Amino acid sequence: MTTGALRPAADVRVMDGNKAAAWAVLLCRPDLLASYPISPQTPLLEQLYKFRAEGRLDAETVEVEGENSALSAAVGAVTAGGRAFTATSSMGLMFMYDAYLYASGQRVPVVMSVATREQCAPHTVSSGQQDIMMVKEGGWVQLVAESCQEILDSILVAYRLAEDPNVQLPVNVCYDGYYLSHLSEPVGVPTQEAVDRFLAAVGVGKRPVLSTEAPLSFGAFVLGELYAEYRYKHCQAMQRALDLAESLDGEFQAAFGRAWGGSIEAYRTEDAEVLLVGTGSACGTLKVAIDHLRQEGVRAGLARIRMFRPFPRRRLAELMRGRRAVGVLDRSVCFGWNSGHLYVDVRATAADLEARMPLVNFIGGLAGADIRREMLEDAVRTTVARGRGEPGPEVVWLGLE
Amino acid sequence: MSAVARARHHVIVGAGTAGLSAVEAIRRACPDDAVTLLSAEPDPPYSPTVLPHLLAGRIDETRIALRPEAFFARGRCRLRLGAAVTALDAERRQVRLGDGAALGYDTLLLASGSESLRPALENPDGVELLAFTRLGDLRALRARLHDGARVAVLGAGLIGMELAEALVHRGRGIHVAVIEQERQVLPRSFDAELAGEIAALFESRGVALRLGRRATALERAGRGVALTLSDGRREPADVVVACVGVGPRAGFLAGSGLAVGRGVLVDRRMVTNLPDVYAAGDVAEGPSADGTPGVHPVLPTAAGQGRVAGLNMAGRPVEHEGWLPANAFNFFGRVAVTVGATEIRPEWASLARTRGRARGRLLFAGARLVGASFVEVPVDPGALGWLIRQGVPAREHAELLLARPVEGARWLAALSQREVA
Amino acid sequence: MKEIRFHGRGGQGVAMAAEILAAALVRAGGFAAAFPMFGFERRGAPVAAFLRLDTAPIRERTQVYAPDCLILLDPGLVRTGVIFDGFKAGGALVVNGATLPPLPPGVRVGLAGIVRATAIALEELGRPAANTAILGAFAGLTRWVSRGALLDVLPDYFEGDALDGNRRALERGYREARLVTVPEAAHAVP
Amino acid sequence: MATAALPVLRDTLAIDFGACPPGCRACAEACARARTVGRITALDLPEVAFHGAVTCGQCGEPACRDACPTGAIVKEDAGVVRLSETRCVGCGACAIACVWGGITYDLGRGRAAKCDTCDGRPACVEACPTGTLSWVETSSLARRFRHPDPFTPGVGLCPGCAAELAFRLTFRLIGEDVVVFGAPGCAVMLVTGLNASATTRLPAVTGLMTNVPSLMTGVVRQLRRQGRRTRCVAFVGDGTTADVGFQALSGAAERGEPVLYICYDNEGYMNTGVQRSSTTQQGARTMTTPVGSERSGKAQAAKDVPLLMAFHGVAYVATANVAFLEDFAAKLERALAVEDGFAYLHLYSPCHVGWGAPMDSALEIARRAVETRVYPLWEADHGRFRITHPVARPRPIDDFVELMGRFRHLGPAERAALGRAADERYRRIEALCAAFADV
Repeated sequence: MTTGALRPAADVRVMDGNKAAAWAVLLCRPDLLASYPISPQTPLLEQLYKFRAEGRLDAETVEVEGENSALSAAVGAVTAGGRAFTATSSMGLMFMYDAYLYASGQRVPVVMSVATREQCAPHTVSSGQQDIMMVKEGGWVQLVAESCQEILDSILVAYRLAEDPNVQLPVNVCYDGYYLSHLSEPVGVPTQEAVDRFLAAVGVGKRPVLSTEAPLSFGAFVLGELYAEYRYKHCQAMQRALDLAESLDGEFQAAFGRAWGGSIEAYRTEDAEVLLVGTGSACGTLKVAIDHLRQEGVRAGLARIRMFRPFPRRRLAELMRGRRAVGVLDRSVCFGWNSGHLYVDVRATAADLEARMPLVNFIGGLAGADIRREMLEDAVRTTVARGRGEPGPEVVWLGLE
Repeated sequence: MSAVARARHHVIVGAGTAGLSAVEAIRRACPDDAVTLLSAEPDPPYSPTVLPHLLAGRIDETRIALRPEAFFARGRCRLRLGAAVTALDAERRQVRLGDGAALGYDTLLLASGSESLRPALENPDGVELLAFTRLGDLRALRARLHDGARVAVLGAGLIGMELAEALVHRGRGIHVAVIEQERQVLPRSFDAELAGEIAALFESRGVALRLGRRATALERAGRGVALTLSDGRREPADVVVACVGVGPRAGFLAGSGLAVGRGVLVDRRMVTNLPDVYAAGDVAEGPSADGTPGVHPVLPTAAGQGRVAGLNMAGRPVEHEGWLPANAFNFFGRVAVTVGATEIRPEWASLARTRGRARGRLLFAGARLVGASFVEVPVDPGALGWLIRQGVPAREHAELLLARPVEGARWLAALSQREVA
Repeated sequence: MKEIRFHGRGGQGVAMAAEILAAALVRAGGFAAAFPMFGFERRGAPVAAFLRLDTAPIRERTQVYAPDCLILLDPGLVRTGVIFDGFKAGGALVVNGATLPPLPPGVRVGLAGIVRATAIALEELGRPAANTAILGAFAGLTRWVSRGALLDVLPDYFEGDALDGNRRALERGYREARLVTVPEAAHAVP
Repeated sequence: MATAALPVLRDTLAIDFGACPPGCRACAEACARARTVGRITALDLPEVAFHGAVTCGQCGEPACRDACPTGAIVKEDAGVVRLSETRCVGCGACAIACVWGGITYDLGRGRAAKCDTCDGRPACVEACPTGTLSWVETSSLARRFRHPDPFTPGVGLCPGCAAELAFRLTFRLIGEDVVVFGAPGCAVMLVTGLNASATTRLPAVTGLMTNVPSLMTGVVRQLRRQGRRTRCVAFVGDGTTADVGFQALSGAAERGEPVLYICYDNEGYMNTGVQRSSTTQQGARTMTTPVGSERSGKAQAAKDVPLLMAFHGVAYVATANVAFLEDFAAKLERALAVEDGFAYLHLYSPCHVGWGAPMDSALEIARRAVETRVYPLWEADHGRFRITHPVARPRPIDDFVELMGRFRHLGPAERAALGRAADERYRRIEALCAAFADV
């Protein structure tokens, strides 16, 4: 299945990932935009402020003094019945972590994009996925894009997911810093009417909001069983978001003519002997590598994780079932597991399968280090070799040594 | 988190001025505490001060309730009428009631007031001797008063003179004779000179005063009775009312271990010798303004002591400023007011002023005012009392105080109050 | 698929040059993807940008290691010794300047052109943003993109006087670019 | 929402004591004309060169009432101490009990009389030619209570908490078209509830210590967008304000968000067991500034947060104090008059538990903090500085220090230093008033 393919058309513009995100936000008609600049997300904000200055974006804009406040102002607006957007990267995401947990625990359906970036220290502003991995247990829904078009589309889907009465959760739309945030490529911009129709299913009035007519208390102190009940319901909502992501994909295709595969994009997996698992922009290069190797008779496929949280455990297990080996591409490290983060999840998923298979983890692309096609072809070959029983280390650092 | 104090149960014996002031104070300090107010009498709380006014017809019984009914309905206050206390068991922290029931307390206030003293006289026939300290006394007296009745009043103290005045005011040809062993009326309230004037006033209204004599015997004589006086004369009468004095109503406390002198002994916080037992009002013998103890059965003292007792019972340690003798009399429209000392001491100075029937006298200890008495002059006893209590140096303004007592006293008091505040 | 690598310095509009070119290629009905390689943002720092063009969607998200074309906004960067890394034999070279820079041994250039893009920019824009002039030269020299497509997308990036100036700069770059002969160069146009 | 009946509280008579013109008896004469028996006394005393007037002050706990044997004197809910002439028997006990000159004993009729303010239209005030007598709002604070107490029953704070008092007053003034914001801290239990129970009848948001002004920003922007003028009011502590949440506060102030931020300052982290905050007074003992042989009490002076806020250039900044509620209410109203800008109130709110003082001492401590100049009351209204409660002759610092266990270890020199620091603080505000009185 070729998903997300774009046919050149009149509504196609060349733009980078940040601009694609900005266009999506514009189309979703937020009430409030709160922002604090941080590379590489800054051009997104600048584009939104440009829209605002030009009168195209009718939203409150709050130039906050820090990321904690950016998310908090957005949470405030949503609590009062609005739709809000914010964006961040890297240390900015860390600096809003208390508000991040507050937003999900309060079940505030806010949408925040993350142009992913490495963490300090050492200092760097380069690409990497460490930031979103550090917050993956924060109770948010996390979508990860591979292309600029997918960034735009994912933001539209994010509001549908977030504001769905059965979900009511904040959603991250994540895309690789620089590799997507600054990648200019053709992006189809939907019409406002189409987006309005798509979002009509959610919005104000379908969830509890602050009001003086029917006063509610937000952020109450809770002990014991009631707290457990809130957590239980939060967990249930996460699972409903997973289901909704699958059905929304069809709805999205009906509305915009593009499908992305729901929680996982399965690429050339039908007859694959080995499966690669990855997330984000490097999957584009990985697809090229797979195509290339298939010409040599290597039967490899790719499971691209589009929804990283909640983790699509059941679908992934189905895709892993019966493969000779599974290779996992990570652009982050999980301290203490001596591997990447995605690898830990895949390993956990493997436990759902009756039959074991070799698993191998490839870590690369940290701090903007380029993941070249040749590296990925080597990774696929290594996975194939493990499937044949060849020994080797569990974790392979691409480009190191 | 601080622990919240448990709500306590306060029992107050006596529903007069002292008891009610205590209720107000407890309510204000500890609104959650429970109060039980026990009154031996069947009537809603009243003050015996109203008795002569009821008799004179200046007021009727529907207008004498000290507090409206709603007062008792508020908060956790329970008023029990006809509930006489017969004993106190301080060890078990309970009082015993007339019906034998026991009532526990956390704190107890004795505010049972005073009762009439019985005169020492021979009464072989068992002739009825009325008193004049309770509503019941008043009702008994009224029942026996027919037109032209002869009433003998034993004692020319405050109660006796007020009774006499009320009887005269009532009219209907009632003859009143007052028998007093001292040589003047109101011996504990006025000096001889002023008392003489008051006596003349009563006599001019037809009251027979038998001064310097006391009744020694009482017997039936025809349809009436006859009193034998100490000088041998006989005084015929239809009704005899004993007003020879009052004493603390403390008989029921016998055997309780409570220290009783002339009244129940209390300190400035109205604390007795027994734990959590307080006393206030007519039943209490507490410090005066200068610290000497005494029973001072007048209303402002009862109110002040009751309030202090109530606050202490509620856990607020406050002290009573001590009672100051003060009285206001109004006999046949003649007004007399005394505050502080009435008897001059050798080391004191007396300054007086007389203008027609109006008289004023001030007693000074050095610069300080210690006593004031005025007749037929508008005065402010409260302001004078402040000056005396605070020891305000008022001597240099004695002329002003005598010439214009209300303005002078209020001015001096106000200046001093602004300094204190 | 063809791959292009831009080299220049901060302030010359290197990243924008790649983006404008991608937009023009898409406007003309093709596919393109471009992105810059960033360090910390600083005027004068060496900057590279990458562009791929194809007739099908582009999925590679990597830098360009084997460019079919090098566009040198600052030929002085050749001294760093890495500019020609991976340069395909017979590839195209577009240089901002009056002459070609010295080429490392072994480099086989198929097409070489020069244009005084900075001078044009200074004359037309008043500042050394050489990107549109060199894009005009690139169009004129390689014919991989039409001058019209480039002019069509300029309004998406400039407005007012800047738009007019950049149009003039692009036109002049297109007109004033000169093919030059390189010793040992293969003259076949790719 | 049920609206509780609010008592109508009466105004009262004020007399500028001793300020009457000589020979004037206009008040007493007017009273006698209007009421037969004069109830106000003109103290026209040329002998001592004094000219004034006195009358009943309508005591809260009137001694005259307690002494009356017939229940003729009552303290009415509206504040007047009223004497029923039909119940009075003229015994004079009230006149003995009252030391304030409030009772007139009418010789002619044998009855007492006293001022009842002519039920709000006092003849004496109308007759006063100089304004020495005036009819003033003694109860203007309560008069400003246009709204019911917002609490549901059962507030889980320490007994005697000054913050609770301030919270109740605040929202009786502000009313119900409001969203109230809290943050973790003692008073969060005023804002929110526990589990499914709510503490107030108001819509409430409890944020983090770090983000309350930012949450407010989002909420208020959204409400304004919906065309609502609903007030957004924070009621949070000094830890949130001065320390961990200061960044967000500073940001919202700089942006001029249209919210009202009230910091109740109890000078420490009381909810976590009394640790120092940056507003803790110098020298004070807390659990993190304990007293020992090497160190004793907080080493640094208190951070002057209201001054910092004033220099953000926001619309309104004021200090307030729970012992000066009229002042607080007036400032609250001025803060509410700011509709389009940021308003900040810094409310001194002693914590008797954390400061080592008796349960009923919070208001007295607060009062003395002002009277000793430890806590000056001032405002900066659109940049115009003004001291709202001048303290010309400060009480000695010991009068403040002695009330609290947290200062017990301070020696005379350290106390004196505290006093000097208070004076300096006061003079700094005075200097600002002089410099920016009329910006």
